[in-house]
Amino acid sequence: MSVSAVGRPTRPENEAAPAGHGHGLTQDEPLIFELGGWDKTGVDLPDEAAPLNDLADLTRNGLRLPGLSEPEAVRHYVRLSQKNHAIDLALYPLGSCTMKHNPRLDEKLARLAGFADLHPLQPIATVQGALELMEALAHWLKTLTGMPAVALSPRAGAHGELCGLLAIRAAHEARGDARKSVLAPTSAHGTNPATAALAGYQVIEIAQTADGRVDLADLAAKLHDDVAAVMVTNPNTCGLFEREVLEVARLTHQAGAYFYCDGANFNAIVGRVRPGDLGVDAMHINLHKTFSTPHGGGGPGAGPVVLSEALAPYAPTPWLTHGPKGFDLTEHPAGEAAASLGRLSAFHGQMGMYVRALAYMMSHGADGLRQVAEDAVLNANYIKARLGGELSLAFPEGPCMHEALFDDDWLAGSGVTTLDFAKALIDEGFHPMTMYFPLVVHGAMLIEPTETEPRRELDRFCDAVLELAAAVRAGDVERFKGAPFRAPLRRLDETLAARKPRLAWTPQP
Amino acid sequence: MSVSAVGRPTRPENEAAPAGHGHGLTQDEPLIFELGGWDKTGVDLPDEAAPLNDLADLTRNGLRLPGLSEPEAVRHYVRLSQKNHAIDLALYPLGSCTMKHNPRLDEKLARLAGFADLHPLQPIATVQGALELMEALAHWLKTLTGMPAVALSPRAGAHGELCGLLAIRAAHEARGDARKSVLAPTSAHGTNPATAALAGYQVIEIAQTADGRVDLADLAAKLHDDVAAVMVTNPNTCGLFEREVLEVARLTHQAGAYFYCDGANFNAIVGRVRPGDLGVDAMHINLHKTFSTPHGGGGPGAGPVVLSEALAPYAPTPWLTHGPKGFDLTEHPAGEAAASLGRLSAFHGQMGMYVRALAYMMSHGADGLRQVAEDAVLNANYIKARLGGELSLAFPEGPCMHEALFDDDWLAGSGVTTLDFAKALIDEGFHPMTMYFPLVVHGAMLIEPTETEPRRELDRFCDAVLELAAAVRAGDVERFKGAPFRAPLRRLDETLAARKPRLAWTPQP
Amino acid sequence: MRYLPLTADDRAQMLAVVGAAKLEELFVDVPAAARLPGLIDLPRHAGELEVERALTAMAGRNRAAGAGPFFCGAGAYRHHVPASVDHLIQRSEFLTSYTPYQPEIAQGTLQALFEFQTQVAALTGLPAANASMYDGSTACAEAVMMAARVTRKRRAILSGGVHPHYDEAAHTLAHSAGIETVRLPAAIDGEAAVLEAIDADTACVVVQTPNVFGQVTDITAIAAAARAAGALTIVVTTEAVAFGLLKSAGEMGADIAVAEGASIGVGLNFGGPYVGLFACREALIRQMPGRLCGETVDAAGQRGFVLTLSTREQHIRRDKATSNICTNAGLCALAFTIHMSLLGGTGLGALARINHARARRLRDALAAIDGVEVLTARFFNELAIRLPKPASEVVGALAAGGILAGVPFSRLDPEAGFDDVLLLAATEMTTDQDIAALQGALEAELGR
Amino acid sequence: MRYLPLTADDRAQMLAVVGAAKLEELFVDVPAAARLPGLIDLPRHAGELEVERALTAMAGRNRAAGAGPFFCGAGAYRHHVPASVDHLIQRSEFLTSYTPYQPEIAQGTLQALFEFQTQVAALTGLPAANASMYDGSTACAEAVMMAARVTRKRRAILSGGVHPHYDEAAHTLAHSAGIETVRLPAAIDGEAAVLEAIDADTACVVVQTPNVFGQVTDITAIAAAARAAGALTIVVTTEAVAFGLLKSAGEMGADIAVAEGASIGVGLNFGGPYVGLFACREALIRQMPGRLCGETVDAAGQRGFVLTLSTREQHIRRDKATSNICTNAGLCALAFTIHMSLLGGTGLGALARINHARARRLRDALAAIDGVEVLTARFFNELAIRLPKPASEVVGALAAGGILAGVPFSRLDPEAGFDDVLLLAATEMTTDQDIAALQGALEAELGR
Ligand SMILES: Cc1ncc(COP(=O)(O)O)c(C=O)c1O
Ligand SMILES: Cc1ncc(COP(=O)(O)O)c(C=O)c1O
Repeated sequence: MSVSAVGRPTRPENEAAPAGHGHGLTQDEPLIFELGGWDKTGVDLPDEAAPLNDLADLTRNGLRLPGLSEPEAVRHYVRLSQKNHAIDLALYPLGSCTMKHNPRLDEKLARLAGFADLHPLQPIATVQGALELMEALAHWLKTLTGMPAVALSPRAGAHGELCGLLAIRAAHEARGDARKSVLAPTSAHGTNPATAALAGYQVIEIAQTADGRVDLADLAAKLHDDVAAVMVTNPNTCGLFEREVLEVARLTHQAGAYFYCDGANFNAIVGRVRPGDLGVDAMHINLHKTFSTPHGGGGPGAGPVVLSEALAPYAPTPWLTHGPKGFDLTEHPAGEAAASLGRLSAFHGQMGMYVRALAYMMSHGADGLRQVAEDAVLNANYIKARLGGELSLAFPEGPCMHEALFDDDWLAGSGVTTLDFAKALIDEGFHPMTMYFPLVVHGAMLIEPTETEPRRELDRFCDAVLELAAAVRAGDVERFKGAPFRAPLRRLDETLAARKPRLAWTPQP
Repeated sequence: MSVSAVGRPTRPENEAAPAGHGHGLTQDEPLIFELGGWDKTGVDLPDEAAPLNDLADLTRNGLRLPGLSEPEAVRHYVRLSQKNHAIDLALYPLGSCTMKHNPRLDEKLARLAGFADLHPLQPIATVQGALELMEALAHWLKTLTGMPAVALSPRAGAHGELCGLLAIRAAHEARGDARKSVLAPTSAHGTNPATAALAGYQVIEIAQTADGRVDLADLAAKLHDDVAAVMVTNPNTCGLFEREVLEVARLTHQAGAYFYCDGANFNAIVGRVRPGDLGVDAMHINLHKTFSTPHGGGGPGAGPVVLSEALAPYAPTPWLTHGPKGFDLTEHPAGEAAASLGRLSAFHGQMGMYVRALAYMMSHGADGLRQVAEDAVLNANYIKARLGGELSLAFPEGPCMHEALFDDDWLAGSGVTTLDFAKALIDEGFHPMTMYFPLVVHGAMLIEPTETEPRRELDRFCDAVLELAAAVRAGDVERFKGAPFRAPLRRLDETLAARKPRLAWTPQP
Repeated sequence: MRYLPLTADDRAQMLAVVGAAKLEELFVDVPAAARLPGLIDLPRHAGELEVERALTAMAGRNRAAGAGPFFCGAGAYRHHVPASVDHLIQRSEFLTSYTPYQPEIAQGTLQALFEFQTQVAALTGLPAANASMYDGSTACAEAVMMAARVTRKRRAILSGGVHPHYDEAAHTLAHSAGIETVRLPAAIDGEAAVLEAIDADTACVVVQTPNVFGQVTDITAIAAAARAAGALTIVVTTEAVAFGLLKSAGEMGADIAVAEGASIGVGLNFGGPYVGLFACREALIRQMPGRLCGETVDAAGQRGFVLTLSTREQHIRRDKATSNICTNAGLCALAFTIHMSLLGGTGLGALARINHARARRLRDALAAIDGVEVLTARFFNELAIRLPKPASEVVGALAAGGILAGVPFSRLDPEAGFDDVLLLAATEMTTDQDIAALQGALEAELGR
Repeated sequence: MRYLPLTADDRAQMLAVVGAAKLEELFVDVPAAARLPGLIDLPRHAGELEVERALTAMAGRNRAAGAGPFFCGAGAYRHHVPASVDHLIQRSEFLTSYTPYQPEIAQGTLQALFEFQTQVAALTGLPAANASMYDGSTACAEAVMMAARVTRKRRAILSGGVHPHYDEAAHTLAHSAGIETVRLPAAIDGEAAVLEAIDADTACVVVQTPNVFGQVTDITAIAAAARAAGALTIVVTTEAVAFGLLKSAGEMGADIAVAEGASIGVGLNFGGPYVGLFACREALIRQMPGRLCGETVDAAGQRGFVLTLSTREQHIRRDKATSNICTNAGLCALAFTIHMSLLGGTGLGALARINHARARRLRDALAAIDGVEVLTARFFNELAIRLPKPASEVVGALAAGGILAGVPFSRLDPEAGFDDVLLLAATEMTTDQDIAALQGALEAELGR
C-alpha cells in the first residue's frame, strides 16, 4: 500500500472504478435510454381500450420511449441530482444571478390546491383568491419600486425587458413617433441588446467611465430623436450604483426617450431605494432573483415589469381590475385597455412564482427586505475587502453594491486564466463566480454572495480563494489547468460538443 | 503532475482538502454546536411576553442551544444527508431488513391534513375516516395472513413481539397456567430473545438442522408444559422456509403452547402463503418492511400483530369496533375487552404508517402483492445463483426465499474477513449486506435484494461482488483491510467510542 | 428574520473589516434624495405561521379544479402527476441550482435536459429539440420569428384553429420586428383553409392539431404545399398527451413543432409556470432559439453533457442572437422528463387512449342533450359544442352549482361571433359520474 | 405494476440463470396445502389516481384539527412546524436509509443523532440521552424497567398526575416482569402525594410536570426523598415545548427524564408516529434502553460518529439486553432535531412564553364563564376545568358546532370520577378569535 504524505492510502481511490459501478456514495448513471424498459411503463392505468374509429388515419406509428418503474425512475433522478451543485450545498457566488436561499414555505404554499390546481380559464368568480394574490403581489411590487403600475405576466427577466420595450414602442407609436434605436452600455447583460433587437430596434452602445458607470458625455452625444429608450442596469453589472442615474433619466427624457432600467440587481437596493424616485419608466424584476423563487436549474422564473404613468396605458393584457363584483381580468385590448401592447403569452403569467414571491415578501416585510439589501451589500463588500488585497479589483474605489468585481490583471503571466481559476474553485467545494462578464472588464470574475450567506461560509469561501491565489503565486499551474479534479467529471470539451452537435440520444448502430 | 496508470492525475485529489473546505460536490460539515448561533433563532415569532408570575420559581435557568437561520439549517442537513447511503441511491442488500423502494405517493397521502392534522383524542365522531382507514388496513392484514384478528397498535416489530407474547401470557394466565419459558432457535433475531425476557420468560434455544431449519427432535424434546410459546421466524433468518412448519405448530399446540411467528420476512410469501394456514397463533408484521413504510434511518415503523381466535380476546387496547353510530374505539379493558392485555402505549398506534401501508397495499392489490413475493424470491435466487459459484453458500441445497445466505468459508486463509469484505463493497457504491447474522452461520453474509431491484442493478451488484471476490483470491488484502477508501470517512473506531463514551457535544474547555 | 443568517455582531465585525463606520456608507453612491430614511409603507416581517394562514385563506377563496366535475381545456389540461415527480423536482440539487453553466458540477441537470430533448424529439418526430421555452405560446411566437429568419420572408399565416392566445402572442412579438401575422377566420376545421392562403411571400404556416376546437387534422398536404412555396410549417400542440396517439409533426412533414408540455408532469398552476416544447429539423438547428444541451467528453474521455451552440444565444451573440431567452422553464422540463420517463411510450399511448375514451363518453353524453350540437368531428380529448344560448352564461350558471363546464370560446376570442360555442375537455381525471353530473346540469340549465 | 421493475422477459431469463423451470419451483419448501393457487380475496392493483382518490376521501371524513378552534392536548399538542423540517426529512438519504449500522456511509444520520442527543440532554438537563424511543409512553415504561434493573427493586410509584395512558403502558410492560406499578389517585396536584408514598421497596417514583392536568410542579424535594430511599426519580413531560420555560428534570435532581417529543417537529398524526425522549445521569448509561450514538475517529483520525455501547442491545445481548427495542423513531428524531436547530434555546424560550401567554388568555376567558371552575393553578399551556355537566357531553356538543374544545378527563380514565373535568390546551396556534369562539360556545352550551 502506498501512503501519501497525509496518511491517506492512495489506492484504490485513484484508480478508475470498474465501469458501471459507483464509488462510495456517488453512483454512475447512464441515460434512461440505456436502462431498458422499452416496452414497460411506471404508471398504472385502467384498461380502457377506446375504439379509434374517429381517428382512423390520424394515429401515429408507435412511440419508442422507455418507461421506468418508479423505483428505477426515483433512483435514476436521485443519482443524477448527486452530480449538481446547488445553493443548498454551498455558497453559489454567480454574479448577476442572486443565488439566495429558497424558503421551503414558498414551495409548500405554491402547492396548495387552491393555487396549483386552478385552471387559467375557470370562471372569474371561482378564482377570486388567485386574483387577490396577484393584486397583493402587484401592490408590493409597486410600493417597493415607487411605480404606479405593474405588468405581472412576463415569464422571466428577458420577457420583462421585451414587455418594457414593447410598451415603449407602443407609446412612441401612439404619438406617431417611430424611433429606431435603443442605447445600452457595453456592460449590459446579453438579454438587453438581444431584446432590443427582437423588439425591432438597433442597439447602440454607450461607453463606460473609468469608474464603471455610464459615460454621461457619450450618452448625451448619442441621444437624439431616433432613440426610443435608454436601457441601464442599476445597480449595474459591475456591481456599482449608477451615481448619475438622475442625470441619465433627465437626459433620456429630454431627448423624448424612455428610461428602461434592468432591475435584475434590485436585491441590492430593495427597501432602501425606489426606482420610481430615480426617473425610471420601466423596470423588470426577476422574481427568481430578488424575491427568491428557485432557479430550478434554469427556470422557471417570472419578470414583472413596473411602469411609469407614461407607459402604464400600454401594459400588456391581461389587466387585473377590481370592481364591484370583485377582481376581474381584462383579457383583450379594448375599452380601457385599448392601447395595450397586446398579449405576451397565453393566460396570465407565472402564478406559481407569484405565490412564492408574495410569501417571501410577506415573510420579510418592509423591515426584512431593507435588511436584505443591507446584508447583501455588506456581504459583497466583505468579500471585496477580504480578497481585494490578493486579487485585482476592477473598480477598487468606493464600496460595491451586491457583488464584487475582479479582473484578471493579477493572473497576468501566471499561466492561469480566469477560467482555470474558476474551475479550481470547484475542487474546493464552491461553484465558480460569474466569469468573463461583464464584457467591459478583462477576464472578469463577478462574485455575488447574497444576504443569505452566513459569515462562516463567506470566510470559508474567501479562505479557499486566497489559498488558491497563493497557489497561483507559487506557480502551481497544474492545479488550475487540469481542474476540476474532484468533480463528477473532469473539464468538458465544449468545442467538440459544438462542432458535432449531438442533441439527442440515438441507438448505437 | 504525476499521472496514474489510467490517466487520472493523482493530485490534488489525494491530498487532504484544507480543513473546512468541501471537495467537489461533497461538503465538510461541523456540528450545529460549532456553527455559532447561540443567541439567535431561525423561527420568527410574534412578540408576546407573558407575565410569568404564576410560574415564579418554576422557570429554568436558561437553555443553551444554538439556533440557525433557515438557510444555515437547510444547508447543514442537506450536507449531512450527502453522507448517507439510501435505497434511493443504490441496492441496499441488508438481509432481514427488506430495504425496498418507498413510494412517494404514500408520503404524500400520509401528509393529508385529514390524517396528519388529527389529534388522537378528538371526539370519535370527528375521526371516522381515520378509524375507517384503520379498519381497512386491518382487513387487508387479516385477509393476507388468513388470521381472524389484528392488533394494530404496536409501534415496531419488537413491540409487536411483545404484544404477541403478552397476549400469550394473558391467555395462559387466564387459564391459571403460569408458564415460564419460550423456545426460539439460535438463528432468531435478537429481538426474539430480548422480548421473551422482557415479557418475563426464560429463553431456551432450539437447535437447527444442517439444512438451516428448526430441529424438530430438539423442539419436541424441549417442549413441555412450562413452555408458553415457540417463536419461529418464517421464512427464517437463513432465508429459508420452515418446511416442517405444520409439524412445529402441531407439536407446539400439543404441548399447550402457542406458536408465535416472527413475520419480519413476510415479504417472501405475501399473497402466496397465509400464516393462518400454518397454525400460527400470533405474528407481527413490520409495516416498514413488507409494506414499505420508509425506514427513515432507524424508524419509525409499525408492528401490527395478527392473532388467532385463541389469542384474540387478549389483544391490547384500544379495540376498533364498528357499531350503528359508525366506528368506535374501546380504549380500556372492560366489557368485551375485559381480558385485554392492556395498553401498550399512549393513543392508538402509528397512524402515519398505517396510511402509507394501506396506500401501498391498495396500489399493489392481491395480484401485485403476490408478484412482490415472487419477484423478491426470484431476485434472491438470482443472486444466489450468480454468486454461489464464488462465495460459499451457507445452505446450497434447494432454493432460498427472499434472501441468500453465505458464510465465510470461502474467505478462509485469505486474510480477509466478512467485515473487510463488506467494507470493500462500500467502495464499489453498495451498502454492505447484513453481516454476522444469523449467529448460526460463521461470518454470515445475508443478502436481501427485495423485489424492487431491477435486473440491471442486481447484475451491477453481482459484478462488484465477483470482482471483489477475484481480488480476494488474487491476494489483494489491502483493498479490504483499509476499506472503505471512497466513503466520506475511513473505517471508524468503534472500540474507542465504547471505551470512552461521548454521547453529547460539550464545549471545548 | 429567519432567512438572514447575520447577527448584529457579525454585521459590526464585518463592517470593521470592510472599513466602514456604518452601513449607510456602503450606499454613498445612491443620490441622497433617493435614499429612503425609513421603512417603506408595507407590513413588517411575519412568521411562517402568519404567512401560511394568510395565503391559505387566499387559496381557499378559489375553487380548486379537483373540487368537482371539471371540463376546462382550451390550452391547459388537468392530468394526474405521479407523486414521485413532484418529490424529485424538489430535491435541493435540482430546485436550487442555476442554469448549468459549469457542466462539471451540473451533470444532473444537463443529463436530464439531454433526456428531455430526446423525449421531445421522439414525441414530435423531429430530431432536434431545445431545452425548453417559457410555454407553448412563446415557443410558437419564437417559431414564427425563426421561420422569418430562415426564409427571409415576413409573413406568417396562422390557421383559424390556432389557439387565439397563441395567435396574439405571436402577433405581439412579430409585429415590432415587422413581421406580419395573418390569422385565418376561426373555424372548427380551421386548418383546411390554410392550403389556399399559402403564397410565395409566406414565411411559415402555423397550424394546430388537435386545434383549439379539439379537431384533429392531418397536415401532411399543408406541409407539402408550404415546402413547395418555400415556407416552413409549424405545428402547434397544446395537449401533450395527444403525442401518445396522434401522428407526429415530423411524420406529417412539418419543419418545426411547438407544444405546451404542461399536461405532462407540470399541472394547471392557473396558467404558469408551464413548459414550452420546441423541435425542428436537423438543418435548422443553428437558427433555433433557446438553450441546447449536447453530448461531449471530459478531459478523461468520459461522456458528459454541456450547453452548446451558445453562439446562437444572447449572452454570446447579444443583438444578433436567435432569441432573447435566458431563464427558461428548466424545472418544469425536468418534471416533464421524469413523468415521461415513468410513462414511457407505452404508458403515454395508454394514457392517450384513456383520454380519448373518456372524451368519447363525454361526446356521447353531450350529443344526447336536446339543443346541444357537437361541432368537433375528429377529436382527441376535447371538443366544441354549440349551445342554444351564450356559453358564458351556461358556464357561469353551472359553476354556481359546482361544475366547471369548460371554456366559452368567447373568453378566448370575443370577436369571433362564436358566443354560443363551448369547449370541453375530458381526461383520465374525468369520471363517468362527472360526465353524468354535467349532462344533468346542462339539461336543467337548457330547460330540457 | 409501477413498483416492480422486472419484466416478463427479465423473469424468464433470470429463472433460467437460477435453473428453475418455473417460479413455483422456488416455493417448493412451502407445504403444498399452504400454497395458494390463486389470488387472495382482495382488490386487484390500483393506479395512483385511484388510490389517491380513495384515501383522500377517507381523509375528508375526518375533521382536521386546523379546521376550526382547537383546544385538545392531554399528551399531544398542536404546534407549527416549519416547512423546511418536513422538506429535509423527506430527502432520500434520510428517508430511505436504514439504521446506521455502517457508519462510514451513514454519517448523515449519525451526526444528526448526535445533535439530537445533545439537544435532548440540554433540554432535560441530564447529560446522557439516547437516540429515541417509540414515544413518550414507551420511554416512560422503559424507564420504569431500567429503574428496577438499577435498584434491583420491584415497585414503581406513579403520581396521580401521570398521564393515564403512560401509567397503563408502564403497567403492561412491568406487570409481566413482576414489577408492581402503584398509581396514586388522580389529582390536579398529583405530584404532592408521592412524597409520602416512597419507601425502602420503591424502585422509582414517576412524576409528571406539567402533569396531565397541566399543573407544573417543582419535584426537587421528591427527588431528594427518593434518592434518600434508594429510589430513582423519573420525570415525565408530554409537552416538549415546556422545556423552553420550565425547570429541567436535571436541575430538579431527577435521575431519568422521559418525554414525548412530538410537539417539536413531528405533529399530531392521530397519535403516531411520535418520538420518545430519554435521558439520564451519566452513571446510568450502561443500563439505558435504545440506541446510543457516540463520537469516535476514523482510521485517518477524522472525527466521526457510530452507534455505540451496543452490548446493551438486543442484537448483541439478546435475552440479557436492556430493552428489546430495535426500530425506533429515527426520522421523527431527525424532525425534532431540525426544528430544534431552527428554534435554538432562544426560539424555544420565546415559543414557550407565547404558549404560556395564550394559555393565560384561555384561562381568563374560561374563568369568566359562570359555572366553570379552573382547577389548575400553576400551568404552562394546558389546564383542567370543572364543568357543571359531563365534559364529554359538552365536548360532543361543541364538536358538532365545529369547535374541538379539549379532552374530557374521563376519556383517559373513566374510573377516576372526574367526569366533569375537561382538559384544554392553548399553543401558538390558538388565536384570540379561537378563544372567544370557545367562550361563546361554552356559555351557550352551559346555558349562561
Ligand atoms: C443583469 C441581467 N439582466 C437580465 C437578465 C435576464 O433575466 P432572465 O434570465 O430572468 O430572463 C439577467 C439574468 O441573468 C441579468 O443578470
Ligand atoms: C427477523 C426480525 N425480527 C424482528 C425484527 C425487529 O423489528 P423492528 O426493528 O421493527 O422492531 C427484525 C428487524 O430487523 C427482524 O429482522
